[in-house]
Amino acid sequence: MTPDFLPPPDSSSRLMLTTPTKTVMVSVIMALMTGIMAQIWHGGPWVLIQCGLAAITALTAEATALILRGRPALPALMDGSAMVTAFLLGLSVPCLAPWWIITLGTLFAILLGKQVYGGLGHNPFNPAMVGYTILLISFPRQMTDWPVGHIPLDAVFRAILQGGENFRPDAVAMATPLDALRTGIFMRQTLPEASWTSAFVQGDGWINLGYLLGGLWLVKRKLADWRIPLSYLGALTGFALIFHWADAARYPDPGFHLLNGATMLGAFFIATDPVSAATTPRGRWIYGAGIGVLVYVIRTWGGYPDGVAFAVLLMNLSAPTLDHFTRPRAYGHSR
Amino acid sequence: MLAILVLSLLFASFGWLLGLSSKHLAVQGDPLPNKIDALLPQTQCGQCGYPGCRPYAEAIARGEADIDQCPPGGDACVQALAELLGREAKSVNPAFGTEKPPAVAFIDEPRCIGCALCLPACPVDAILGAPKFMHTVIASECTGCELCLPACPVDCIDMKPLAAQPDPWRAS
Amino acid sequence: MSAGLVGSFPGGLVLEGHKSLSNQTPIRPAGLPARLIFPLRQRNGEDAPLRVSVGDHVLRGSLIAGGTHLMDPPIYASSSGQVMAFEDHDLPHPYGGSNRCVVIETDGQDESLPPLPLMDAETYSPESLLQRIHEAGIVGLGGAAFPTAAKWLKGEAAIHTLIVNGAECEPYITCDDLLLRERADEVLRGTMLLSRCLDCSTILIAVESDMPEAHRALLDTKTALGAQAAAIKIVQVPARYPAGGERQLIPMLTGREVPSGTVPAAIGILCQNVATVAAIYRSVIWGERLDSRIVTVTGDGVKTPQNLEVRLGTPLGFLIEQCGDYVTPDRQIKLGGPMMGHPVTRDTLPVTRSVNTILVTTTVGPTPTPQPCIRCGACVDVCPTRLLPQQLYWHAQARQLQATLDQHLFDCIECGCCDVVCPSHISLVHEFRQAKQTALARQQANERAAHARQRFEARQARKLREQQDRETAAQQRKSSLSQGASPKIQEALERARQKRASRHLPPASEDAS
Amino acid sequence: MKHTLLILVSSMLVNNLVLVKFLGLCPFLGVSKRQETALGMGLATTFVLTLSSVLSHVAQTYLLVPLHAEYLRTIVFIVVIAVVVQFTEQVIRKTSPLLSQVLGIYLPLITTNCAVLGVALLNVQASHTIIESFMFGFGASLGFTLVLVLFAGIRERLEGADVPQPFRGSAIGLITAGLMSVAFMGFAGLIKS
Repeated sequence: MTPDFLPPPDSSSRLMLTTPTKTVMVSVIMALMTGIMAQIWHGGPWVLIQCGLAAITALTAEATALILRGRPALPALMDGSAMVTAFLLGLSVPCLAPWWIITLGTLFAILLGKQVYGGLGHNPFNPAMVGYTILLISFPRQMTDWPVGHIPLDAVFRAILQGGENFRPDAVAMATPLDALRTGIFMRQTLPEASWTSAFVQGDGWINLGYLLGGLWLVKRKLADWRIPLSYLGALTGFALIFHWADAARYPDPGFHLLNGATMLGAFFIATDPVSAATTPRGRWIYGAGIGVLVYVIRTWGGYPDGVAFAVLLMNLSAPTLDHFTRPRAYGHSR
Repeated sequence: MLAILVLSLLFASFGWLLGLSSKHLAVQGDPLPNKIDALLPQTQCGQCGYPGCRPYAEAIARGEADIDQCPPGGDACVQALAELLGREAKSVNPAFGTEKPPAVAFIDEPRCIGCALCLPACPVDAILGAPKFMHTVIASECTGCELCLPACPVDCIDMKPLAAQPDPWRAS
Repeated sequence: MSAGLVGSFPGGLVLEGHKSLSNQTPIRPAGLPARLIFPLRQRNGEDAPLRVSVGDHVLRGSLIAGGTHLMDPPIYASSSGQVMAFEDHDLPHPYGGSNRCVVIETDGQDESLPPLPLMDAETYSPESLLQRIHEAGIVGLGGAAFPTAAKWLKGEAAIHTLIVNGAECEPYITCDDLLLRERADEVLRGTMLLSRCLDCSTILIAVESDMPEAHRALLDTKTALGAQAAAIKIVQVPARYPAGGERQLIPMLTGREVPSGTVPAAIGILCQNVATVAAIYRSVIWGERLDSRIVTVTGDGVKTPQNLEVRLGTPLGFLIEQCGDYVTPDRQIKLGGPMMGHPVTRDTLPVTRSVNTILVTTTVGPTPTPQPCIRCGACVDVCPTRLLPQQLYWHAQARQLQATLDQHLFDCIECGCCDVVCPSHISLVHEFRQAKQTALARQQANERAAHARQRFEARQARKLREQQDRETAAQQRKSSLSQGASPKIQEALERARQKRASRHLPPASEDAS
Repeated sequence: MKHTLLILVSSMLVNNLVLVKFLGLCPFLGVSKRQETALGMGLATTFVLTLSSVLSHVAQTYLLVPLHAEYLRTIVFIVVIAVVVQFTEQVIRKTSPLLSQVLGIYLPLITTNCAVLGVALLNVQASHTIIESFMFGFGASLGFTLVLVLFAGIRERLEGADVPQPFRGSAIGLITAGLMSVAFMGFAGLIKS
């Protein structure tokens, strides 16, 4: 029984001191640009094909789901959240992965990660990371083929359209530094090249710097939370420092971790997704730090090349519990 | 053979230990019916099939009755019960009735013949009257259970919606 | 200049003031309207008992209604005239609704009753001051209209700190600013009077840092008053909304929080609005009843924004006419500031003791449609009560009443900071008000249920007792019968039995009854 | 020392009972509506699981093996577990009647909880020592408690979510559990046993 005798709220004359959700989402995509630029410069413009495929799939899936539910589709499509999900996925899959990889991943992300829970604001997990991890555990080979070097145009299209089964570019399958790190640790080898400089050999360093730049811009404009990236990067650096200090030969320096893999993309664009993150101020500190620790643990000892997606999902599922136990002391209450 | 013998002995001693501990840890009283009762609307209407809210609460506590049998409490009451008992929330079973806005009984005095039949029907003694005298319902005591309606031979009792608007001025 | 500040409050917003719209001209007395309307509803939600009947002739100062107890301060007529009717009118209150009002048609004579008997300012006792505050019908003039006398008495602790609140934090509102500029003397003297009576050790007057003229006026008057005002500290607080809320002002000045669910008097602090203090002063020294107040009429929808000294009961439309009428017919009226004010649709509503501002705005653009909450937490950063508005909203949407209570729903002061910063344009305060309503309704239902349970159990016990009584009575009768208390009865029974036997009739059951 | 700690972490996260081995799904879905309840169930299970894995180890080494009665293992383990559960239930009913009501049928059902028997059998299979059995049982039950509480937190939040009608209730619970399981795959390969 809800009393309906309250006068309706008046939003027409009220103050607005805020950036609307839509603008936030558009700004997030804009902030991604520096990183995308670096990615294009380093690996060719093919990443844009992946982003485009993801965007089309995401919008179609979102619209279909909303229409099936009998909800107005247009406002939800316009809020830009599906686009952000699509871009994050497009940037995470290898740029020459066959088309069905990104399509399938986006479908998982939008439908299973988001719409099943009721759409924007209701999803407990970051949709893009749901899609990404499902892809990663289902198609590990396609999801770890990061091509290096120049690839002829026809080879690119054959790879994307026909899939990697029929054709593999020659220049693929060079191990990423993160792969090398893990293999090295298990082989008990020393890692002469595992320092921050090695990140720039394959371009990961530039890409990470690109995302760092865009992310800082977001944080400065207060469109992304600052606590999560700070505690995430802080925890990652701290862990890396401790282990590097203990055994520099086997554990690379913090710079290596900060500049490799999806560290920065995760810090500023994935972990900061407010819907699936912890929502209390203290909770966000813990949330970010948790991701940092898990990224380090999974990268160093785990079975997957990068831990960002898993770390984010693992902290996503802890977020409600974190919120529950980190509620701030309300005014006039003694704890 | 030996194994089975030893094990049987062992199990027997387990049983004996459990018996001892159950005596030691016996529970007196059960606060659960009280907690359930506290969530029920106390209309005492009997729509749940039990003679009052308390018996229904006891039935729920014993596991005999489901939590969706209280139409006056409505879905909110079912949800509260589900929360207390950790069960799945559902809506009120329509077999027991439907939720209505709160109401109180009102006796149309010109039609009342003073038969006093409604007096014992009222579960909260909210009807004032005596044989051959006019009856009236004390509105502040009436729970709106409607049990007096069938008792009245001349149908002089009507249910009037209760203006239960919460006082908004108290909120701020 | 922030001397004396010992603390801060969480959250809050720095807002654009728009104060210069209305604080450039001095306070002007508003004219006498043809009709005065006095709502009977008091702060505690009850109607003040009527003291007049239709057709009565009243003078300025005649008691119209109320005055029975401290939560029911008297309502006085603010001009002379005739009581025309008791009608239902919309109420100037955030929760809206309409209620019975006394309508007085003024006769233009403006005759008044003699003032209340004068009090000797030097010899009064706390009790007599309290009595006078109640008699004069004084309530908090900051906007909440809580009866002043009742507020004072609510705490058990002795009052040690008096805070006079001139921190007018909401944009557009300037009535306290103007009052301080023009009548700093009344405020200071009223403060002295109160503090002497309460015997408190700390006396503070707080103004916001964007009210330099008012601050100057206070300092000048304090110097002029000399040694007797020496104990009064005049403090500037940062102009950050809602610094003027008493729950925010108190921690800023004293470093202490007001415990949830209590009034400041519970921790020995009395916080009064400057206008209230001035009204107390006038009621004591001049015997004035509270029948007028200063109202800011402002906004871009009215031609000459200014502060008016308004008789209570004056319809809003009359005041807007006094300020040169609306700029465009397409306008919106809000009572109070843009943050906590509430919209009214008609300008026939009267000014009551709680109306401090009439904000008229030209309507701007379409209402943005609310979008889903993305839990961004912008509302958390600005909440002055350190609540989690996004969580509250989540639970309120899901009708999880207990969860909203666990999240301290009732500590929300409805300041509107969260509304303003929400990127999804969600009207959070509206949701919270609605949730509070639901919670109150639930609470009332629970009270009813507890009462019904008691009655049911009493009845069960009675029925049980009656049955036991019946059984014991029957037992007694039986035993007395079988034991043959009287031989005559035995004989009679014997005769009857033989008679029945001879007629071959079964024993009649009526005999037993 | 390092080895036993690894067993603890492994059984808690890497080989999480619920999300990786899919044991004990019945209470996982049944008693995860309130975080407080979930914690209570988790603690009860922790107690039962740890104790029964140690006791079953004792029964295995000092009873079944000397008597050459390994073929009776399942029965003996079940009886051991049943005794522990009964005892726990009595204690809970005494100390927290509300919790026992809330846990309801799930409390005695710990007896037939495949997780408990599963852990006892896994202990035997891996020929753990008594310390290792303890650590394994303790870690597994901590992992169970952890995911139960986290899952309950998500479900509490989901109660307010605008989930499409066909997915309400258990359906969305299972989907969420699936996604949690995906997330826990991140721990795969952490510990090479």
